[in-house]
Amino acid sequence: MSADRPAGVGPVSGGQGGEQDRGNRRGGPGRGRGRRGGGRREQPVVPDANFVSYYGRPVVRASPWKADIPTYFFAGGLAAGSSLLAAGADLTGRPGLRRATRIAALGSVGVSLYTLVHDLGRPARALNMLRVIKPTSPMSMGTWSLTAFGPLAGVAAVAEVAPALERRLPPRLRWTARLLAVAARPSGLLAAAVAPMVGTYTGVLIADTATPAWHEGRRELPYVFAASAATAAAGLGMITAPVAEAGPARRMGMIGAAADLVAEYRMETSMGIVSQTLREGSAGRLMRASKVLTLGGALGVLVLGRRSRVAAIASGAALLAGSAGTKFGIFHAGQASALDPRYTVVPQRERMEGGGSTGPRRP
Amino acid sequence: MAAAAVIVDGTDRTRRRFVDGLRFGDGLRAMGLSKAFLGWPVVRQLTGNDPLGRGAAAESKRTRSWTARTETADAVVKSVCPYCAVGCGQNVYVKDGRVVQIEGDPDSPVSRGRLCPKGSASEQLVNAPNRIKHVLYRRPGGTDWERIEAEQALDMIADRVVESRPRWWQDTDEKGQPLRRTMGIAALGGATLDNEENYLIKKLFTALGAIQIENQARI
Amino acid sequence: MMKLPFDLPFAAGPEGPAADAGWQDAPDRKGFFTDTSICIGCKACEVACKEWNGVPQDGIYELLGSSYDNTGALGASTWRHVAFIEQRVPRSAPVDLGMPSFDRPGEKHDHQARDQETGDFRWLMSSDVCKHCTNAACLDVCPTGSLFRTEFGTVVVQDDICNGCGYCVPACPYGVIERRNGPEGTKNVGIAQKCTLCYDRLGAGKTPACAQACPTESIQFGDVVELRERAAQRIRKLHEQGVTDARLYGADPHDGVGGAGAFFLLLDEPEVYGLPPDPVVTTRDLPAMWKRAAIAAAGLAAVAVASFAGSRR
Amino acid sequence: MGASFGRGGATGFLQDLANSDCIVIQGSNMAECHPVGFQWVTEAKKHGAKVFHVDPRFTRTSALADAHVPIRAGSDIAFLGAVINYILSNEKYFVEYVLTYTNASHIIDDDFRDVDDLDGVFSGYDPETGTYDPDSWSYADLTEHAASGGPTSHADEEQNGQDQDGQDQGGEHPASASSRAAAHELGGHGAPMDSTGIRTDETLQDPHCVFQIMRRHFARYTPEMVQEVCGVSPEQLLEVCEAVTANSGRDRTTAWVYSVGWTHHTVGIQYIRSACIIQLLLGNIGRPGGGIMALRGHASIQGSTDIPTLFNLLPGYLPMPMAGQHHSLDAYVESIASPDQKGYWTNARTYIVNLLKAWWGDAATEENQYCFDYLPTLTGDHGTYATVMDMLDDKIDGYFLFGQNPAVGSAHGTMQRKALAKLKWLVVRDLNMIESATFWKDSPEIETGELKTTDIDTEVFFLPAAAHTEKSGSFTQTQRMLQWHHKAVEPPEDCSSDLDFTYKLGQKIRERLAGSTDDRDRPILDLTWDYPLEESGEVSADAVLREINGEFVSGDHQGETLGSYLQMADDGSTSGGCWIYTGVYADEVNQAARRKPGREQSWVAPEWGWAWPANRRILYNRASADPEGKPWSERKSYLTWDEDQQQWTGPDIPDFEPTKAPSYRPDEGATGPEALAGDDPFIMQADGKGWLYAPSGLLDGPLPSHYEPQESPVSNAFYRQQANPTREVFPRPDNLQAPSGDEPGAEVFPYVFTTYRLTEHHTAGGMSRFQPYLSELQPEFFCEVSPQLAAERGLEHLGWATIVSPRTAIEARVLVTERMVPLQVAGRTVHQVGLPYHWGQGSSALISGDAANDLFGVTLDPNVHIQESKVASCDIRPGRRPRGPALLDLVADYRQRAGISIDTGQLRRTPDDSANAGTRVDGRRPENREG
Repeated sequence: MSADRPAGVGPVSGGQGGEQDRGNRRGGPGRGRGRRGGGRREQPVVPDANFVSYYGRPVVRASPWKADIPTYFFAGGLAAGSSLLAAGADLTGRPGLRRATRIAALGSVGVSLYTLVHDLGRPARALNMLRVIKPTSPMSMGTWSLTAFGPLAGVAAVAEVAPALERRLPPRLRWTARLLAVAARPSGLLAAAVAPMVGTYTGVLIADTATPAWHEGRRELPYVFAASAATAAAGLGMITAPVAEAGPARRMGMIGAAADLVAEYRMETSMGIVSQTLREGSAGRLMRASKVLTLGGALGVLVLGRRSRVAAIASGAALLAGSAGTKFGIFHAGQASALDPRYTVVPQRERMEGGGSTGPRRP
Repeated sequence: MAAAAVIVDGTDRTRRRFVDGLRFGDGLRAMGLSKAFLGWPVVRQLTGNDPLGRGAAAESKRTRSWTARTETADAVVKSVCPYCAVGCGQNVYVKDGRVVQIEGDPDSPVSRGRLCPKGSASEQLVNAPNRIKHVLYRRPGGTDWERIEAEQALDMIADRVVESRPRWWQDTDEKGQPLRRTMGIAALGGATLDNEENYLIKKLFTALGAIQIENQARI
Repeated sequence: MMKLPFDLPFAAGPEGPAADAGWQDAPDRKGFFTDTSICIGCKACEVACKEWNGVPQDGIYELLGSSYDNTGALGASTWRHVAFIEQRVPRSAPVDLGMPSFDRPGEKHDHQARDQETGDFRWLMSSDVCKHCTNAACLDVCPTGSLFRTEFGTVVVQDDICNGCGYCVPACPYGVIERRNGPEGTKNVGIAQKCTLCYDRLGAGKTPACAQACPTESIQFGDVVELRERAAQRIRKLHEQGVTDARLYGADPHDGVGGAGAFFLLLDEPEVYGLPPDPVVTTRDLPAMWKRAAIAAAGLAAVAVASFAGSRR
Repeated sequence: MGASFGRGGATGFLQDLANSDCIVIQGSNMAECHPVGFQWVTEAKKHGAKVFHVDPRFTRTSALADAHVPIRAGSDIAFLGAVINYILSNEKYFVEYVLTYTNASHIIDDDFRDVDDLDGVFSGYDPETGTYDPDSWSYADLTEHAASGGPTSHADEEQNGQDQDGQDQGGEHPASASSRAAAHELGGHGAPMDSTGIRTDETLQDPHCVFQIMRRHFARYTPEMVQEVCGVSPEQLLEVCEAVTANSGRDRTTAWVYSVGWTHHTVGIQYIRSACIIQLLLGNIGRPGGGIMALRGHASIQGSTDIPTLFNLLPGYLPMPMAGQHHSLDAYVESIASPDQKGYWTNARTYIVNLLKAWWGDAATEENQYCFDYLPTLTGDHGTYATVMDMLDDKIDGYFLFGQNPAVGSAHGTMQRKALAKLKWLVVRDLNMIESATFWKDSPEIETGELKTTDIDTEVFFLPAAAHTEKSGSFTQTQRMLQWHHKAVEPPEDCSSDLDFTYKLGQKIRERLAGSTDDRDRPILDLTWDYPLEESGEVSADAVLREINGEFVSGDHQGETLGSYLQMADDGSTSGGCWIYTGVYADEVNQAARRKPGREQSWVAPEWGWAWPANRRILYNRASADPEGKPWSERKSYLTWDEDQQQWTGPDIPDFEPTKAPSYRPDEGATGPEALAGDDPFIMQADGKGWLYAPSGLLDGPLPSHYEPQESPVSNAFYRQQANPTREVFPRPDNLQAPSGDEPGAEVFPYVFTTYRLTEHHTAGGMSRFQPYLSELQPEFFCEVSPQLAAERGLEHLGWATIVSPRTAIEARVLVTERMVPLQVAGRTVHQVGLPYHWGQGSSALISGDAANDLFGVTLDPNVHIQESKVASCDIRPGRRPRGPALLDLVADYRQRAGISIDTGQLRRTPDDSANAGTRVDGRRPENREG
């Protein structure tokens, strides 16, 4: 674009219009420049390409989701990882870890379901999610998984209070508590069977969109989310379970953290220009913090985890926060990438240049 | 209602609907619960031709009975767009004494059923919620409107015409040539008036001797 | 993974999207061909659409400063959107080598130094609408079945079903569908909204409101197969007349969405109009994603096992 | 067009544009203002037609045209004159057509002097009154005839014409001529004239023949001049010239489309005349794909001139009687048409008698001249602007506004609103609460402190009107076609139609005057006012249309409707309210309600609605055949003479006697329709010919000549006369004008602004700013400026700008756009500012903004009293306008800097030393209004 072009005449090219002052449809020329801030630490991996847009307006639409949805991702992962830990603890005879993780699984799946429903435009219609089973919809598959997972995790968690419950119930209802106690293990194991799905489908959920930062990360996102689920659950387990029983949680935390960092690195280096969105703005801050926390948490575990309850809590909290940071960071990167037409147009142009147009082919 | 123009569209209103895989459950339909169950899209998905639940299986009962309101209108009245002078034909759909849809009349050789944004917005023109539907009066020096009866307003206006007309009456000019007119009453009409309206306005005011009768054609 | 019906797991088969969605003896697929070369930017389509569908007024009354476009983009309350592009093009249209260009045509010229010759300047107008993709991401990802494929091969939101999960919004490669915001009491607030291709009118054998209103037949409605032929003819004719910029967008059944039910004749690159140059239905990649998810899930399970394995308290 | 062809309506119909091989849209933004009509231009384009758009702005019409020719607003005659010059000097005219169907060969009085001889005025100009004596413009023999006592009227400066000429009808008020001219131009008829004994020169060589006069007149309209005056390059001009000439002739036709971009000028009528001349020279009138399409702006603007609510007209383009001149029915009739001339206007007596019979029924008899003296008479300009000034001078009590919003829609909004505040009572009938009804509480003058709500003593009645779906009636659209709209629903609550209101008001007034013995009340008491009512209690529109059509009052067919105006008699045995509409209720059928689908009839679609006259769709269609009655070409065949059946045949109703053979020649001394020869296609004209040169009927010249707009930053390049020397000026302290051209102070208002409509809105917004769906599409008032002007004045895209004229200052959001092109005119750059005029200041509409029309002053075209509201001078500066009294200070400061006095720009004849024009105050003010 020639520099002397008066502001606001015709469609603009260049990185304008990322700033959306009044929602997606507003913006454009004369409304302030976008986020091409100088002074960022990281320089773009891919140099700015000139591109054309319609008054700097987005091509794809950012999701209408707010904090509910990354919370839902985070809580879902936490629930999944916790129920896996719970099953292991159950099978390996770690009642403290079992109890903590079973309750964590229930609590976080509760948060997960709550945020999912809360985010709906029409929460009263939440049950419509169960009208159909759609393999083409990760949200549908996920909802069904949660629907299966939730009660199972619930039974397992409630069973932790079965003895106390039994004492309080009137005699004619005590059988329920006994039944609960009997059902606890199978429920917990079944929940753990569903859990890996619960922990990873959210990665598919956001990857299965036209949001550039999410779709471009589709190869790694399931891994990132699975790893993140593991670190979160491990972190919480370390916080809530007795140090003595928390060995598996520590191990899970370390493996998860390592996997998380590797997967994130791979993701960032495979996304082309869109990876900028993981480095800039609030997403960049979150991702950087998340890496530091995850790494720090893992190191904490490695060095101090087993020795000190305080250290365990600190490391666990770091892992937990790192996981949350990952989910929130990726979420924000996606939103930002949708608002800036560059991230939609440039990769598509490159694709067309590289391999011609896309036919209906397998990726 | 103008009888001449009312054309009620008698075409078949039933929409073509397609089998969605529910037939197998015919025998069970007697039971409400099973009906509800069989109506569950998941079941339709699993038993019909739409395993992925993206079409027939996902259709709701309300969608199935969704009908264009032009189909359920009581009458279709032939009209003409009131905006510009192209004179596009309009079909006005009426239901329960209310205009429910206005769209282009494909019969018109001038417009061939098409309308511009203004013509397309004419339903909003006639059904505007902010349209003033009552007679309002502002008295001299008044700071707000007052509501008065339509008949009262007409009487007041007639009184004022009858009063102002002689006050500004001119019988002849200074040379004694007949003028036979009043200069105290003027009118300005929009060009969305019907010919018949213009005719009566011109006729009445000319008979009253008022000559400053103008319209938008001059503007 | 579950057994999938086609080579392309979630893509429509050769019989078209309606048949794929369980409609037997479906009528011919319906769609729009929007010929922007004869669009006069009157916005009758926007108004006729809103009037018929009861779509509320969109946003606040404010000038956007984007030529004569004050509705900005397609959205929950704008189902037809007319784009206005003012541009200066080189005097003689360059031969289109089919090479993509990131530069806006003519930009390299210092237009202000050039004289103000007419003909160099042009004002493009284009009425955008939901593409009613053959493989529609919004529909695919909808968890409630609110978005469904009609017997006409179109993609429609069922207002009584949608719970406003918002998933369809980022899924759409064109940024068409949106969850409606607004004060309590706004019609269909909180749920996803977009063009229905006037599903109710189609059922009554009528033309969709926008196409019916369009003064210059820039918006043409009909059977997609026939519209594609018409579009191809129009392109040929325009190319003969020297309008080498003319191109079709969305008419190719082999593109990333399997061809659009509503396609366009454009006079410049798609992104000039705010359209993605090479849209792909995201669910094209979904089987691969599920595969990776399965591996990741297995990995997660393995991590869990490993965490316990060989450990003694 | 009346002066050129005989009738003022569009010559063809919209669908016929599809048959054009070339379409020039000038003075119209058709795609934006008539989008649905534009489909026929699109059709033509599909068939390969070339489309040009000549306009100051690059609009949505330009976007679809093959070429846009940017032109300085107000310079169209210079451009069109150059096209004429090209046609003449390159011999591109259609020889046979021109020779037979136009007055090219007619010899003009040798006293005629052209503008070039007299430095910008034609012969006969009186600088005192600013009017012409058109005697020297007439056909050679006629002048002698007139001198010997013929009926050709001429304007006189004083009212004493009666004595001066020794003829009863010889003198008339200056404005009376204009009221007739208005009749001609707004849709009426050719001027009266004796058509016997016109001298001609078929070789077109006589220096006094029309053809040679035109040649000389237009010789100065060169490409260089066009460049200088219009800012249009010679290449662009040539492109248009070549296209229109290449696409005219036997086998091809070109159409010209105009709208208010032409009429809203002080020389608006001459703009149209220029196009008429081109189309006559190229043989494009009366032929398919040809013609001049006048695009009217509103649903029934054609109808409201046909059946006029206009001060100077009666239904059917009959003039209102003038005091002194039309003292009797006979005198009235004679002034309309010479009894010796050709054509259908010789039946004027029939038309007026039928009107009087329709109005006064049995009271109208032969003995009392059919109540002719019940008609009030005129003494000057009583048009809307004159009326508003009368209001300001406390001369008017009451004002009715029927669906009109002058506070926003009329020029000089401040004057309009202040006038409303002077009324005793005001009746506003509208769908919405328009600004003209709420001026007393939220007008800009309240804000500036010029008006105070509690001091405004105007009683205001707001009566809600019925929408078009809530009443039956007919609109006459742009191609003279009446279409009936049927009532679909009852009007809600107090809403009522203007028809019903007028009827009931009439009843109430008659009740109050009943029993009066005062003569002045006879017209209202004798008025036929007994219409049948509908079931709803509303008056029957159908019955009113039937009265307009007319019926047999007595005789064998008593009570039956007339089938055609040819059935009308002048002896009181028939009646009819508007002769040109007679036939619309033929056979007791409302023909306007006919709706045979277009696809079920020929492309002309004669069975859809009803077009005046006599359902003819292309006027003067006799000219679609050659003099022998054969088609000019197969491709352009329309009406042809069928020798076997001895009649004209074709898809349309012949605009000609259907059985008059091409070879017919009238007897010596024949008059009226019989005097029309078989090759006289312009049957309303006094000589049956299309007028390249208008020997009478116009007040500002027989040929179009370029004048600058009332306010213009450049001097007239053609001669010293700056603006139309006959324009109607109003030197008043509240109507100040900017200096123009080289006058000192002109640089204070250096820019040209022009106003226009947008597709998304309707005129003053009464029917669009109240609807969300339209308001959101164009929500705010804006101005359009070029990037260069933005840079020059520091205007920012989407920022605010204040636009200042000598009347007021308004603010608008800025759109910087390359669609606005600075033009090189007279060696300098002229910037234009575009302002859509839909917004007004008020509190009732969904969107509001300053009104562009507030910037204009009032200066009128002399012929039709239409204001110049398409172009004027302004300044533009960044930022919002001052609030309150500071606004007045700003404007006062501008006036002072520009040295504006009450006489600035108000001298009709530009003085020799134009530098003094701004300050010259010498004796008599050029006031041209009486009373």
